[in-house]
Amino acid sequence: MSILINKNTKLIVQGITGRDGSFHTGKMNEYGTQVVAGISPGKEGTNVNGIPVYNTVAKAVKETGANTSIVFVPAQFAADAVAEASEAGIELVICISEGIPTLDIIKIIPILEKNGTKMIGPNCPGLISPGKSMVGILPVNIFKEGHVGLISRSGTLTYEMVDQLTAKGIGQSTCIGIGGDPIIGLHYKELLTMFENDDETKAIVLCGEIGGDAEEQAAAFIKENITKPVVAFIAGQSAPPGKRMGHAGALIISGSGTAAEKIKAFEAAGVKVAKEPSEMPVLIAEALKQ
Amino acid sequence: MSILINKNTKLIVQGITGRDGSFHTGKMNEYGTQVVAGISPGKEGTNVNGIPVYNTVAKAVKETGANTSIVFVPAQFAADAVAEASEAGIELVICISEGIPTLDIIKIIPILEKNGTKMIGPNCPGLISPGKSMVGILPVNIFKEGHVGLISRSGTLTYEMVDQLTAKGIGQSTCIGIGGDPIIGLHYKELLTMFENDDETKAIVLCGEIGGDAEEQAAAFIKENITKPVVAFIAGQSAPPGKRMGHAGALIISGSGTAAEKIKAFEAAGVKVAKEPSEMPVLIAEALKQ
Amino acid sequence: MNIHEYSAKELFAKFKIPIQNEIVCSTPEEVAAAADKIGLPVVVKAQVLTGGRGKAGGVKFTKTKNEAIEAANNILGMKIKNLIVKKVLVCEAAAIAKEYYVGMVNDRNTKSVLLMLSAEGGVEIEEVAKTYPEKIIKISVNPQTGLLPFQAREALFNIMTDGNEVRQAADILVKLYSLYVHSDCSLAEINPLVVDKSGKVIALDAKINFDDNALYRHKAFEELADYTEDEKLEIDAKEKGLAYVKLDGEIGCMVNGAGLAMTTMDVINLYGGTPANFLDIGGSSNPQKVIHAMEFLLNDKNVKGVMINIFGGITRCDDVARGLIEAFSKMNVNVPVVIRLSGTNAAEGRELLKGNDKLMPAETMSEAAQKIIAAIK
Amino acid sequence: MNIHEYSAKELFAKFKIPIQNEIVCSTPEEVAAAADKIGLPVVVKAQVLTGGRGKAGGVKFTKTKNEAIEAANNILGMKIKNLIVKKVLVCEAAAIAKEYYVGMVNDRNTKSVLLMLSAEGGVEIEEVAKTYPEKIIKISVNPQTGLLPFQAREALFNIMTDGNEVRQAADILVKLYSLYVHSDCSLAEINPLVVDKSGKVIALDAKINFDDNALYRHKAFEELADYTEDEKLEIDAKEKGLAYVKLDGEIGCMVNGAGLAMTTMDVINLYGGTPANFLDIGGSSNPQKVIHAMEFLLNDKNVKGVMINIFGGITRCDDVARGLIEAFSKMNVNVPVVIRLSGTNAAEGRELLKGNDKLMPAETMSEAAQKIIAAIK
Repeated sequence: MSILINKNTKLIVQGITGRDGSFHTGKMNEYGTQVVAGISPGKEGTNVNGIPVYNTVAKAVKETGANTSIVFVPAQFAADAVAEASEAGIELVICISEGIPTLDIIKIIPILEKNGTKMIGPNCPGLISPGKSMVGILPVNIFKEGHVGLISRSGTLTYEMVDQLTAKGIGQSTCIGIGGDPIIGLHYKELLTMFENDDETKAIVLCGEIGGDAEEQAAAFIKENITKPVVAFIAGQSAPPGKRMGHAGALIISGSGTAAEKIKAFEAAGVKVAKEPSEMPVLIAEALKQ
Repeated sequence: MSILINKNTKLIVQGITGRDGSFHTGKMNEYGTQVVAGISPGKEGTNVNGIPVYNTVAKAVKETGANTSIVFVPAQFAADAVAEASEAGIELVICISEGIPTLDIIKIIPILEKNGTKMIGPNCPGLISPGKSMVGILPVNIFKEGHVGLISRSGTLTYEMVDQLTAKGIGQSTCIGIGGDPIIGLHYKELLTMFENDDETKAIVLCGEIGGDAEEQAAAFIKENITKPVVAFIAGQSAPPGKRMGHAGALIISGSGTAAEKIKAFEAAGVKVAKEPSEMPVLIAEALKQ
Repeated sequence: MNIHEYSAKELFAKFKIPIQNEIVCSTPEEVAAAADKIGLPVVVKAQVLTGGRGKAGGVKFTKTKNEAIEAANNILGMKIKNLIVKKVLVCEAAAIAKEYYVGMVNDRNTKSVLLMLSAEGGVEIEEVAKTYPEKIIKISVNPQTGLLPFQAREALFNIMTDGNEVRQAADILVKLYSLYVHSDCSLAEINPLVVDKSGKVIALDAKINFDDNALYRHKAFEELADYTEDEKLEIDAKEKGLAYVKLDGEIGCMVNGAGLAMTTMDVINLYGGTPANFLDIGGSSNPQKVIHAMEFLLNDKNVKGVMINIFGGITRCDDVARGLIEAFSKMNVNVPVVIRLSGTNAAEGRELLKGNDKLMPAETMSEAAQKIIAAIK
Repeated sequence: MNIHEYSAKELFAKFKIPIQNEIVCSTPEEVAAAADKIGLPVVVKAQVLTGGRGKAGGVKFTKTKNEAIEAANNILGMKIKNLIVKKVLVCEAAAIAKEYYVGMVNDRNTKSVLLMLSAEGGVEIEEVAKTYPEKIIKISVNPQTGLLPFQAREALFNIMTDGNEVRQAADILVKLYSLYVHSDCSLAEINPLVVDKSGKVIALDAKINFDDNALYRHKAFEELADYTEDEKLEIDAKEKGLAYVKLDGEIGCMVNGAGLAMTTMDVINLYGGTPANFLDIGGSSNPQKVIHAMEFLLNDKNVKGVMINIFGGITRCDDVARGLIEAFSKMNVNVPVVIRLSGTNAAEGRELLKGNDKLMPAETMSEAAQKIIAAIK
């Protein structure tokens, strides 16, 4: 098993003819992900590295039976692209695009809910089920098949964590970058539940950061619902209030959303928290032994 | 039986403290309709002729178990009032208000659909199940219990028809003024089906008028689905194109929506069409004899 | 309420829908100056609130300034379907590569704004709709999401193939929808929407109708109106609480209720008369309203007789009769008037009218129609 | 992006949200003239992009012109939370009967615009939220329908009882929501929303934040900005493709990725150092970007050393190393620099850096942090 994506994932790439879209399509294809179609309005009938291009997602889904989509279109058109995928019956949309206006995302949330579409991101690096499928912009060489599920709000921090795990021989079931924006699709709770129900996953890494109270909620949720060991890390312990730390969502407002509160919440819920990334493989190894 | 309203109808009046609202509340009450509450924001705790007033429909529904609402609020607030009723769980909303911007109605249609709320109107006189309940502004004295169901796009024309039927001893099961606006809630098809399924109804009067193609659609629908006799009348046979005849919906555009087309459609569907109102009781009496 | 092409285009510009360089003019001199400013060749287009300008000679392509002035001279003041042309629009001549039709309308059946598209642009769309209905793509817009760009693209790929054109046209449709809902339109059309030879998509014509019920939200639109004399009468009547439409016949009608008012016209027609108007006085027995209504009827020089048809519902017929008697006592009416009262307390009402020599009573609508037709012969 | 109260109020006026008679002033003379024009008494309010103006003495009620001038003299130029007051708003003094709080914010949990209401108006809402969370009513607005008037009324009846006040306040909320979505706000607050002694509901204060990601849709808002020097640096960095935030420490950081950049600061902190900034250079090995980034670090006079922390993902570490070497060869760097390379081809990257006397390599983040802390001691 694994969660969300696997060998049966049939992917379309929205914005396949763009620079990032075509580059990462190649990378995903190389990794073995089934990329079945690309979307680029007006370019139907052409192909990108042998992958057929369609004008609309609806047509692509009809012709190829795609169930997953990755969105590389520029920020101002990205929410529309997600909505298009959802209305076309795509079950899982991974939105890589960064800088999407928050209200654009808020406006499409009810469309996703109506259609039962899952969204990862926006402003995320995607996800990988090592050895099975990669949908995103992740550097596949650092990942290794195994039993740790990873959920993270950031990209390179995820790579750092994974690299450290892999270096210690600890493989991963699925690793998901959920995105650094304030409002995103699948969040800790949904993903924790999926990992809890995934046979292949034996322990879970949760990389949070400052801003909002999703980590506090996740902590309470873990205490009540998750039996598998979870180890957390929180980025931004030294960030001052009122300053946005790169990610649109990484912001301490009026003293709420601090790393200290989040760490406290995890510890109160019995979740170990790594002090720095290098401590993560140690804590995970301990957890896996138990 | 009867359709839509009966002795169990529990009605609230939105805009009960207005001139029309309070007047017609009195009339409905006198007729025996169970008026259980009125709505007038800020006047909660008071009452109108013994009927308790609430600030919101939600509160009124919660306290009284109302299932039907009639809306008397001014046109610019009327669509909001209908939406409020729908979201509060009201099953049937009768919207009397005239002059509501069409896009206001278009915007609330999905809310009604989501909640499964039926709407009659706007710009309608309401409906009556003689001897049971009246929800509207209808002159109750002209109606008589009986077996003819009546559906009409206009008010006084309905009265004219009913008066003629009653004068000939032909009573009615339920009479509904569906409203003169281009976009309205329940229309011919839904109501014809309800009458078809109503044991008490033995024949149906359909009073249409120029504009749109609802009558043409009704004719086709009757041919396929309605076994009870239907007699139609179409107002506006002498109306010229391009001129709006009072009702916002009564307009022949570019030669479509004419009375001639509608009459032709009914006759093609085997539906008799009265030449003038005085012919209606004759045709209905014949139909009832068969 | 309809507005002229040039007003619709100004609204287009406000919503950033691409239009041509163009100037509205009222005199040949202004047209000459506009042609200079825009640069020849130019198209001179009659501004009238009706279709079929082209067929009527109201649109001229002109290559020289003299041709433009001549076109202005011909078009300004001409009559198209009974409407006098008071203004022309001088437009840059487009190098048209393709023509499409796009429109939006409040649709009774889907209870939504309907987006309509056709590859048959530049021709009368009603004709296309009747002859080749399958050539018109219709998409119901969900009012909760509005028209999303991808939906516009999906629709457009039915009539276009080029991605660049589709992108521009989708952008125009999204903006047109925004204009439509923000301005409370009941119809908005671009016919033709053209692709010019450089690949640019432009609205070459513009037609907009506003929902009268929503005009209270758009006070600024009032000055865009250009009402005919008949429409001015209708608006004047509306302000007095009456729904009035002038027609061409001889028998003035005064009725309570729109459906009954139409039926009254029909019955007059059925018995060989001709209705002079549609007139709905609504549900009140207020004598002042009756006086206003009679003034509209009597100001119509064609009116030879009046038929009053009242169905007493909530308002009782005896009250209505009193109102009528009071109204008529104050007026100088020199044409025959037949009154038919029916419904609540009709008999009492008729009793009150008895002996009033100005007002002939009738028991039924048919009788009333026959009586007034006979009276004016 | 935050804007001043007076700019927010101008936006309120555009959306017909009732505000007081008020004039923004930059000098005591302007304040005197404004007091004359508005009529005494007036309130003189500091315009600064931070809360707590009142406590800091930045809001004065003045009964005479001299008092107004004195208040202006005191407030203009004063520092509130390190921000210099450059403008004041002179407002009509309201006869306040009741004060409420209303606000809207993009909410992470409900993934919607959250409407917040409290009967505790005029006080710091964050305090209320912490101490009495139950005193704040929260309503998630469905983005497909927007805030409907009846929903606003339902919400308001939780904190108000008078129908007339509720109607006015509901109208304000509906307009505020419209402003919010049309302007792409991320926060909009009226604190306090007051009922004056005549029963009129008015926005007495206004706070608006815009979503930076959506500013491209609102070019006109640019001129409403009033950035601090630090914020100007951030914007300058953004234009160069960098996410930079100046902090108070001594160790400049250059990192790829926001999460890793925060973690780098944390690790520096963990080992006893102080980060001078947050800096995310994104995913490229472009030497120009590195040069820009170093310029930001070195322009900060507090920076005594630099820690570069790169995780090579898609971009390989050897490419990154080449970029760094090229960049540093063009620059005059006079502080110690530690570079940690990890991820794809990290070993090759470190090999390339060997022998470069300007750049000390490190194998792990912890090692890099410890090395740079040692180097600047």
